[in-house]
Amino acid sequence: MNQCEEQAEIVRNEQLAPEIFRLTLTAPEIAWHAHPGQFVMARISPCYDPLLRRPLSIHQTIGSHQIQLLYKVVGKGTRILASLSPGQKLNLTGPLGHGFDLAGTQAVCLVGGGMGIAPLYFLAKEIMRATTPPKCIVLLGARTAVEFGPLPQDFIDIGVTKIYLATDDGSLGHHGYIAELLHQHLDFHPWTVYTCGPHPMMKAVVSQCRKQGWECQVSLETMMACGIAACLGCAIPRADLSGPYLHVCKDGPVFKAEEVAWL
Amino acid sequence: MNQCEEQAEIVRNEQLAPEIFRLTLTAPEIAWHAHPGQFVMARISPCYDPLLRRPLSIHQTIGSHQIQLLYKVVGKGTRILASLSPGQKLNLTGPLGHGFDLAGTQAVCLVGGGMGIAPLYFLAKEIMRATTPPKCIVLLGARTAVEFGPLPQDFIDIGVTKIYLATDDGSLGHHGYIAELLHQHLDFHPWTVYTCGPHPMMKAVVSQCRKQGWECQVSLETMMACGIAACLGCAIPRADLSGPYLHVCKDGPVFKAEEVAWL
Amino acid sequence: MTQPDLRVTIGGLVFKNPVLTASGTFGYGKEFAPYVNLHHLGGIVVKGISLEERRGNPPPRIVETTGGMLNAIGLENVGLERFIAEKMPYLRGIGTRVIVNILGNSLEEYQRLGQRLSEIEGISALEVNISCPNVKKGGVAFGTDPAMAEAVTRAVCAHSSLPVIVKLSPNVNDIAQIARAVETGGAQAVSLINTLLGMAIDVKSRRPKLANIVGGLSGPAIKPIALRMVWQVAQAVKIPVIGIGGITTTEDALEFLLAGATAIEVGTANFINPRASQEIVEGLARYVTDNRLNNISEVIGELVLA
Amino acid sequence: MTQPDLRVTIGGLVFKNPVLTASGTFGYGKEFAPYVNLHHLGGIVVKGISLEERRGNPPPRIVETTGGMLNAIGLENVGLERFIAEKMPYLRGIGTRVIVNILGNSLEEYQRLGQRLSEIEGISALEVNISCPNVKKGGVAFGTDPAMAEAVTRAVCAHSSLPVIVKLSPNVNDIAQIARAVETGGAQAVSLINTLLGMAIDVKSRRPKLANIVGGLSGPAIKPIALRMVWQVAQAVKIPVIGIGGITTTEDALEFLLAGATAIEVGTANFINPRASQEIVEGLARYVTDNRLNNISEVIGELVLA
Ligand SMILES: Cc1cc2nc3c(=O)[nH]c(=O)nc-3n(C[C@H](O)[C@H](O)[C@H](O)COP(=O)(O)OP(=O)(O)OC[C@H]3O[C@@H](n4cnc5c(N)ncnc54)[C@H](O)[C@@H]3O)c2cc1C
Ligand SMILES: Cc1cc2nc3c(=O)[nH]c(=O)nc-3n(C[C@H](O)[C@H](O)[C@H](O)COP(=O)(O)OP(=O)(O)OC[C@H]3O[C@@H](n4cnc5c(N)ncnc54)[C@H](O)[C@@H]3O)c2cc1C
Ligand SMILES: Cc1cc2nc3c(=O)[nH]c(=O)nc-3n(C[C@H](O)[C@H](O)[C@H](O)COP(=O)(O)O)c2cc1C
Ligand SMILES: Cc1cc2nc3c(=O)[nH]c(=O)nc-3n(C[C@H](O)[C@H](O)[C@H](O)COP(=O)(O)O)c2cc1C
Ligand code: FES
Ligand code: FES
Repeated sequence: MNQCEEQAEIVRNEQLAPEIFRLTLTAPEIAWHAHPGQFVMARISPCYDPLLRRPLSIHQTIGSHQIQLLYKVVGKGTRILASLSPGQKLNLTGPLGHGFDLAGTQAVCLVGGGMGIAPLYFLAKEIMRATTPPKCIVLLGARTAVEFGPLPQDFIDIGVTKIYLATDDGSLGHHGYIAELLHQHLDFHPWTVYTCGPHPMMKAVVSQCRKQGWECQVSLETMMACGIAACLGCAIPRADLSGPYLHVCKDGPVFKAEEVAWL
Repeated sequence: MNQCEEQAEIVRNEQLAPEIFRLTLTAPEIAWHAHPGQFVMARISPCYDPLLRRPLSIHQTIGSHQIQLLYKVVGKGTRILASLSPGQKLNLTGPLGHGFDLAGTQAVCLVGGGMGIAPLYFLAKEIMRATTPPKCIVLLGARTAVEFGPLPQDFIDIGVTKIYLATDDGSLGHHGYIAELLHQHLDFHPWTVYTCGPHPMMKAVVSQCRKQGWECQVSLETMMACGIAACLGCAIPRADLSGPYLHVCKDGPVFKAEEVAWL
Repeated sequence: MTQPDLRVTIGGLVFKNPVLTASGTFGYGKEFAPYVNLHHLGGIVVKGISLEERRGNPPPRIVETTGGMLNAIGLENVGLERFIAEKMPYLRGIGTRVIVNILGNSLEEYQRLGQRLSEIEGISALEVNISCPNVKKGGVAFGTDPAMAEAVTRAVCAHSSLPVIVKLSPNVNDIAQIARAVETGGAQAVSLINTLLGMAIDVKSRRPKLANIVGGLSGPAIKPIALRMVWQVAQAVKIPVIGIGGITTTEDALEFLLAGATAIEVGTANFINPRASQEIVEGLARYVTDNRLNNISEVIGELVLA
Repeated sequence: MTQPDLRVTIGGLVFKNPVLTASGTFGYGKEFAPYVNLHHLGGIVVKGISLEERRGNPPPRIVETTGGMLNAIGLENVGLERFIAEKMPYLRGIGTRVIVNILGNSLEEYQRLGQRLSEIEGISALEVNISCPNVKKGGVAFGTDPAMAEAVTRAVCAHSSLPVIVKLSPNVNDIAQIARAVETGGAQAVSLINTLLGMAIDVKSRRPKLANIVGGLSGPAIKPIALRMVWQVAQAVKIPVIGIGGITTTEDALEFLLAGATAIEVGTANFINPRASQEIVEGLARYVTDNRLNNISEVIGELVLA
C-alpha cells in the first residue's frame, strides 16, 4: 500500500469559473504513487467544523512533485478550501482507492460532467502518453459554458483531437445532455467508455454502453468518513442488490459499470 | 443602549511581537460610541468551532470610523484571528460593558501588564485630550522586552511624559513586577489608579492602592458567552462575597477595586 | 403579494410565527433589543424564575466545547416578585408573546409560581422546567421520573389559568415516556430538549473547568440528539412539541418542524449571532413563499420516511 | 534517560500504554498500517463481530454534524469464522494487544462468540458491545436494562477464558447503575461511551439523511457527555474504566485519565487524523517525562475537586 499522510503546500489556488477552483499542491509522495481515478482526503481545517476530511479526485500530477485538484464550491468545506492561499498547508491522505483500469484498450471514450471532469483529465494524460495512443474521444458536459473554464483546452493541449461539449442551457456545444452525444460519435469498435459525473448522467451513459456492448468504467461518489475502508460508511449495493455491499473508497471509486446497482 | 452588530472590515493586521497582533478595523458604529474600557465580541469564524465570540478590549478608535484591537495569540480563536487579512470581514458586537470612569481625576496612574495594556492606551488618549490634562504616569509590564513592541512609544507619542517599564526577565526597565514601581513613582496626591492585566498584578496594585488610600479602577476578565448580560456566565463575587454576583460584561469589565472580591 | 403565513397554535394560543427564544439565552428580552426587533419573534421565553431570588452557582460557570458550550449558571434569577415588578413592565410592551420559565424545589413551589403568574397581565404561557441539570435539589428528579413529571404538571395545571408547556430533560432513557406522562398530567405542550449533562477538565490545574463540576451542554453539537428526541416525542404525544437544541439557522429550524415540532426555540445561537432568532423568522418566511405554502404548518411532521 | 512508563493494567493484562483504538473506527488494524506504527499502540479493538456475516444497513450510512458525525453502519462485519480465518493471522503479527468487540442478538449468541474466541490465539480480551444503537434487535435492549446487562456479562464470562470488557450505552438514565450491574455480572472492565442516538434531516428532500433514520453520534461534539459519564462510572465501580468519546488529542486523553479512566479508546479522530492514536501515545510519553511521573497511572482519577 502506497498511501501516506502528507502536509502538502499550496502552490496556486486558481479560480477557473464562478464556483470552480483548481488547486496546485506540492505533495511528492502522493504525486509519485497516484494513478488516474484515485483520490485524496483533505483535512480542510485544523478545527473540528467541518470535522471530516473531504474526498477529492486527483486532477493530474505535474512532474514528480505536484498534484492538482479541481473542485467546485458546494458547501462549507469547499468554501474554506477556496479561501486558502499559496504557502499555506493542506493535510492530505492518499492516493486512495482503486482507479481506472487501462489495460488493453484500443478505443476509449471519456465522458465527464461537471466536476466529474476532474479525474478524467488525469486519465486522458495517461492515455495520451502511450507510444501509440488509442483512438480517444472526449465528451464533456456542464450546466453552462463558463463552467468549463480552460478545461476543454487542457485536453486539446495534451493531444486529444476529438472533443465534444454539451451544456444544459445550450450556451456552448450540444444543447442538452452529454450522454446524448455518445451514439453520434462512437462507432462499432470495442470501445471502452470511462465516465464520471452526476449520477443521472452516468446512468444514461451506462445504459447506452450496455445496449451497445461497450465496456464501461464509472467513478462513483458517496459520503466518506475515512477513505481507507475502516468506517464502512461508503457502502453501495452490488448490481444484484445482494451479498455484502461494495465500498466506494476501496473497491472504487472506479467500478465496472456492471458491478454496481443503477437505482 | 448604543450597542450594535457590525460587519467590520479589516484594514491591517500587524504583528507587533512573536505572539502579539494589532488589528485595525473599519467599524464606524462601534468607533462612534466607544468609551475607554469597553470591549467588543468578535465572531472569529463562520463555522461553529470555535463557537463563541471572543471578547477583546477596544485598544483605540482612529478618527470616527476605525477601531483597533490588540491581542495575543493564546488559543485557537486568536490563532485564527492572526491569520485574517486586510479586506476580510470580522463580525463584531459592541461597544459593550461599563468602561473607565474619568470624572474629576487630577492625578492618574495607568498600570498595565501584558494585554492589559490594550484598553489603557484608549484611556490614555482620552485623558491626554483634555485641555489641561491631569498629571499622568504610565507603568507598563511585560514578560520580556520584545512583548512591548511599539506600545511604550505609542504612549509617548500622545504626550505621556512619565512612562516606566518593567519586565519579568529584566530585559527592559525594572527587573520584576510592575506593581513594585507604584510606590516609587506615586506621591501623596489623591491619585486615581487604573489597572488592567494579569490577576496577580492587579491584586498587588489594588493592595497598594488600598494601603495608600488611592482610588483604583480595575478592568477584569472572565469567560463570556454573550457579552450582553443574557447568559449570566461572567459572574464574579462582590467584595463581601454575599448577595448577587456581579457580571463582568455589564457591571464591568471596569470596576472600582473595592466593589469586587480579591481572592 | 400577501405576507407569508407563519402562524402556529399551541395550547390554544396563536403565535405569529414558530420562532421563540430559549430560556436563559435571551435574558429578559431587553438585552437583545439592540439586535432584534422583538416584535418580529413568535415569542420569548424568559430566564427561569424561582420563588425566591437565587445567586446561582459560583464561577467559573461556562466553558466552550467543540461546537457547543457547558453552562452551570445554576438558575441565577431575580425571583418571582422582582421579576413581576421589574421585568414585566418592559415585557408587556415588546409586542410578542412572553412565556415564563419556572423552576421550583417542590410541588408546592411549582404551584405557587403557577398561581401567582396567572394573575399577572402580559404573560402568555408557562414553561415548566423540570429538567435543569444545574440545581442540586428539585429540578432533575422531577424530569427523569415519569410519575414525578406527571405530578408536577398536574400541580401547575390545577393552580394556573395559563397554558402549561413542560420542558423535558434529555438525560433520560426514554424521553417519549416522560412526554406521555406530562401529557397525561394535563400539559398543553412539551418543549425539548434542555441541556445534556457534561463535564470538562482543565488538564493543567487538574480541576473541573466549572466550579459546579458538571454543567449542561448546549449548542450545535447537540442538535442531532435533540432532533432525534423531538421526532420520537412528536410520534408519542398528541399535544404540540416545541423543538430546542442547537438551532442556529433556518435549515435547522426546518429540520425540527419536519420532525414534528410545531415551534422551535433558539438558544445558544443567540450568543454567537444575536440576530439569529429574527433571521430564522425571515428565513421561514422566504421558505413559505418560495415553496408556495399556505402556512408554515404545512411543513410540520412532513418528514418522508418511505 | 529512561523510557517514560505508560503501562496500565486491565483485567490482569498489562498494556504498554493506555491508548487503544475504538471498535468500528480502525477497521481490522491493517487499514491504518500506512499511517501508524501499530505496535506503538496500547492495543486495538477491532470492528464488532457477530456470529454470522452481516451486510449492515443500506446507505447512506454516515452524515457529518457539527463537531461530530452520525453513523448507521449497522454492524457490517465479516462474521466470526471469517474474522478468525482472514483477519487474525495479520492481527497476530502487529505487536500489540488485540481486543475483539462482539455483538449478539441473544444471550446464547454472546456466549458462543465468547467461547469460540477464547480458543483463538492472539486475542487479549473481549469487548462486549451491549450498546450499539444501529441494530434493531438485541444490542440496545441489553444496554439499557441493568438486569439484562448483568445477564449478558455473566453469560460471556461463564463461557470465556478471556478478560471481559463490557461496553456501555450512553442512551440511559443512569449509566453508573448499568456499570454496577455488569461489575456484579463479572466484567473485568467497562468501556464507555458508545454513540449517542441522533438524527439529521435533509430539508430539500424532507427525508432523513440516514437510510436507517437514526444513527449514532460520535466525535468531539460528544466529549463533554462522555467525560461526565466516565467520571460518574469511575466513582461507582471498582473495576477499571476505559474512556471513549471524542478523544482527539493528548489533552483529551488526559482529561479522561484524570476523570478516572485507566485507558482510553480513540474513535472518530482516526478518520480526521489517521495518526491520532500514535500521536496521543507520544503526547502521554512527553507528559510523563515533563511532569516527572513514575508511571502514567499516577494521573488516573487525580481530578482535584476541593
Ligand atoms: C471519491 C470522490 C471524489 C471526489 N472528487 C471531487 C472532485 O474532484 N471535485 C469536486 O469538486 N468534488 C469531488 N467530490 C465531491 C466532494 O467530496 C464534495 O463536493 C465535498 O466533500 C463537499 O464538501 P463541502 O464541505 O463543500 O460540502 P458540504 O457542506 O459537506 O455538503 C454540501 C453538499 O454536498 C454533498 N456532499 C458532501 N460530501 C459529499 C461526498 N463526499 N460525496 C457526495 N456528496 C457530498 C452534501 O450532501 C451536501 O448536499 C468527490 C467525492 C468523492 C467521494
Ligand atoms: C472584557 C475582556 C477583554 C479582553 N480584552 C483582551 C484584549 O484586548 N486582548 C487580548 O489579547 N485578550 C483580551 N481578552 C482575553 C481574550 O478574550 C482571550 O484571550 C481570548 O478569548 C482567547 O481566545 P482563544 O480562542 O485564542 O483561546 P482559547 O483556546 O479559548 O483559550 C486559551 C486560554 O485562554 C483562556 N481564555 C479563553 N477565553 C477567555 C476569556 N474570555 N477570559 C479569560 N481567559 C480566557 C482559556 O481558559 C484558555 O486557558 C479579554 C477578555 C475579556 C473578558
Ligand atoms: C447559559 C444558559 C442558561 C440556560 N438557562 C435555562 C433556564 O433558566 N431554564 C431552562 O429551562 N433552560 C435553560 N437553558 C437551556 C436552554 O433554554 C436550552 O434548552 C438549551 O440550551 C438547548 O438549546 P440550545 O442548544 O439552542 O442552546 C439555558 C441554557 C444556557 C446555554
Ligand atoms: C463508523 C463507526 C462505527 C462504529 N462501530 C462500532 C462497533 O462495531 N462496535 C462498537 O462497540 N462501537 C462502534 N462504534 C462506536 C465507537 O467505538 C465509539 O464508541 C464511539 O464512536 C465514540 O467514540 P468517538 O467519539 O471517539 O468516535 C462505531 C463508531 C463509528 C463512528
Ligand atoms: S469511507 Fe470509510 S470505509 Fe469507505
Ligand atoms: S457574558 Fe453573558 S452575561 Fe456576561
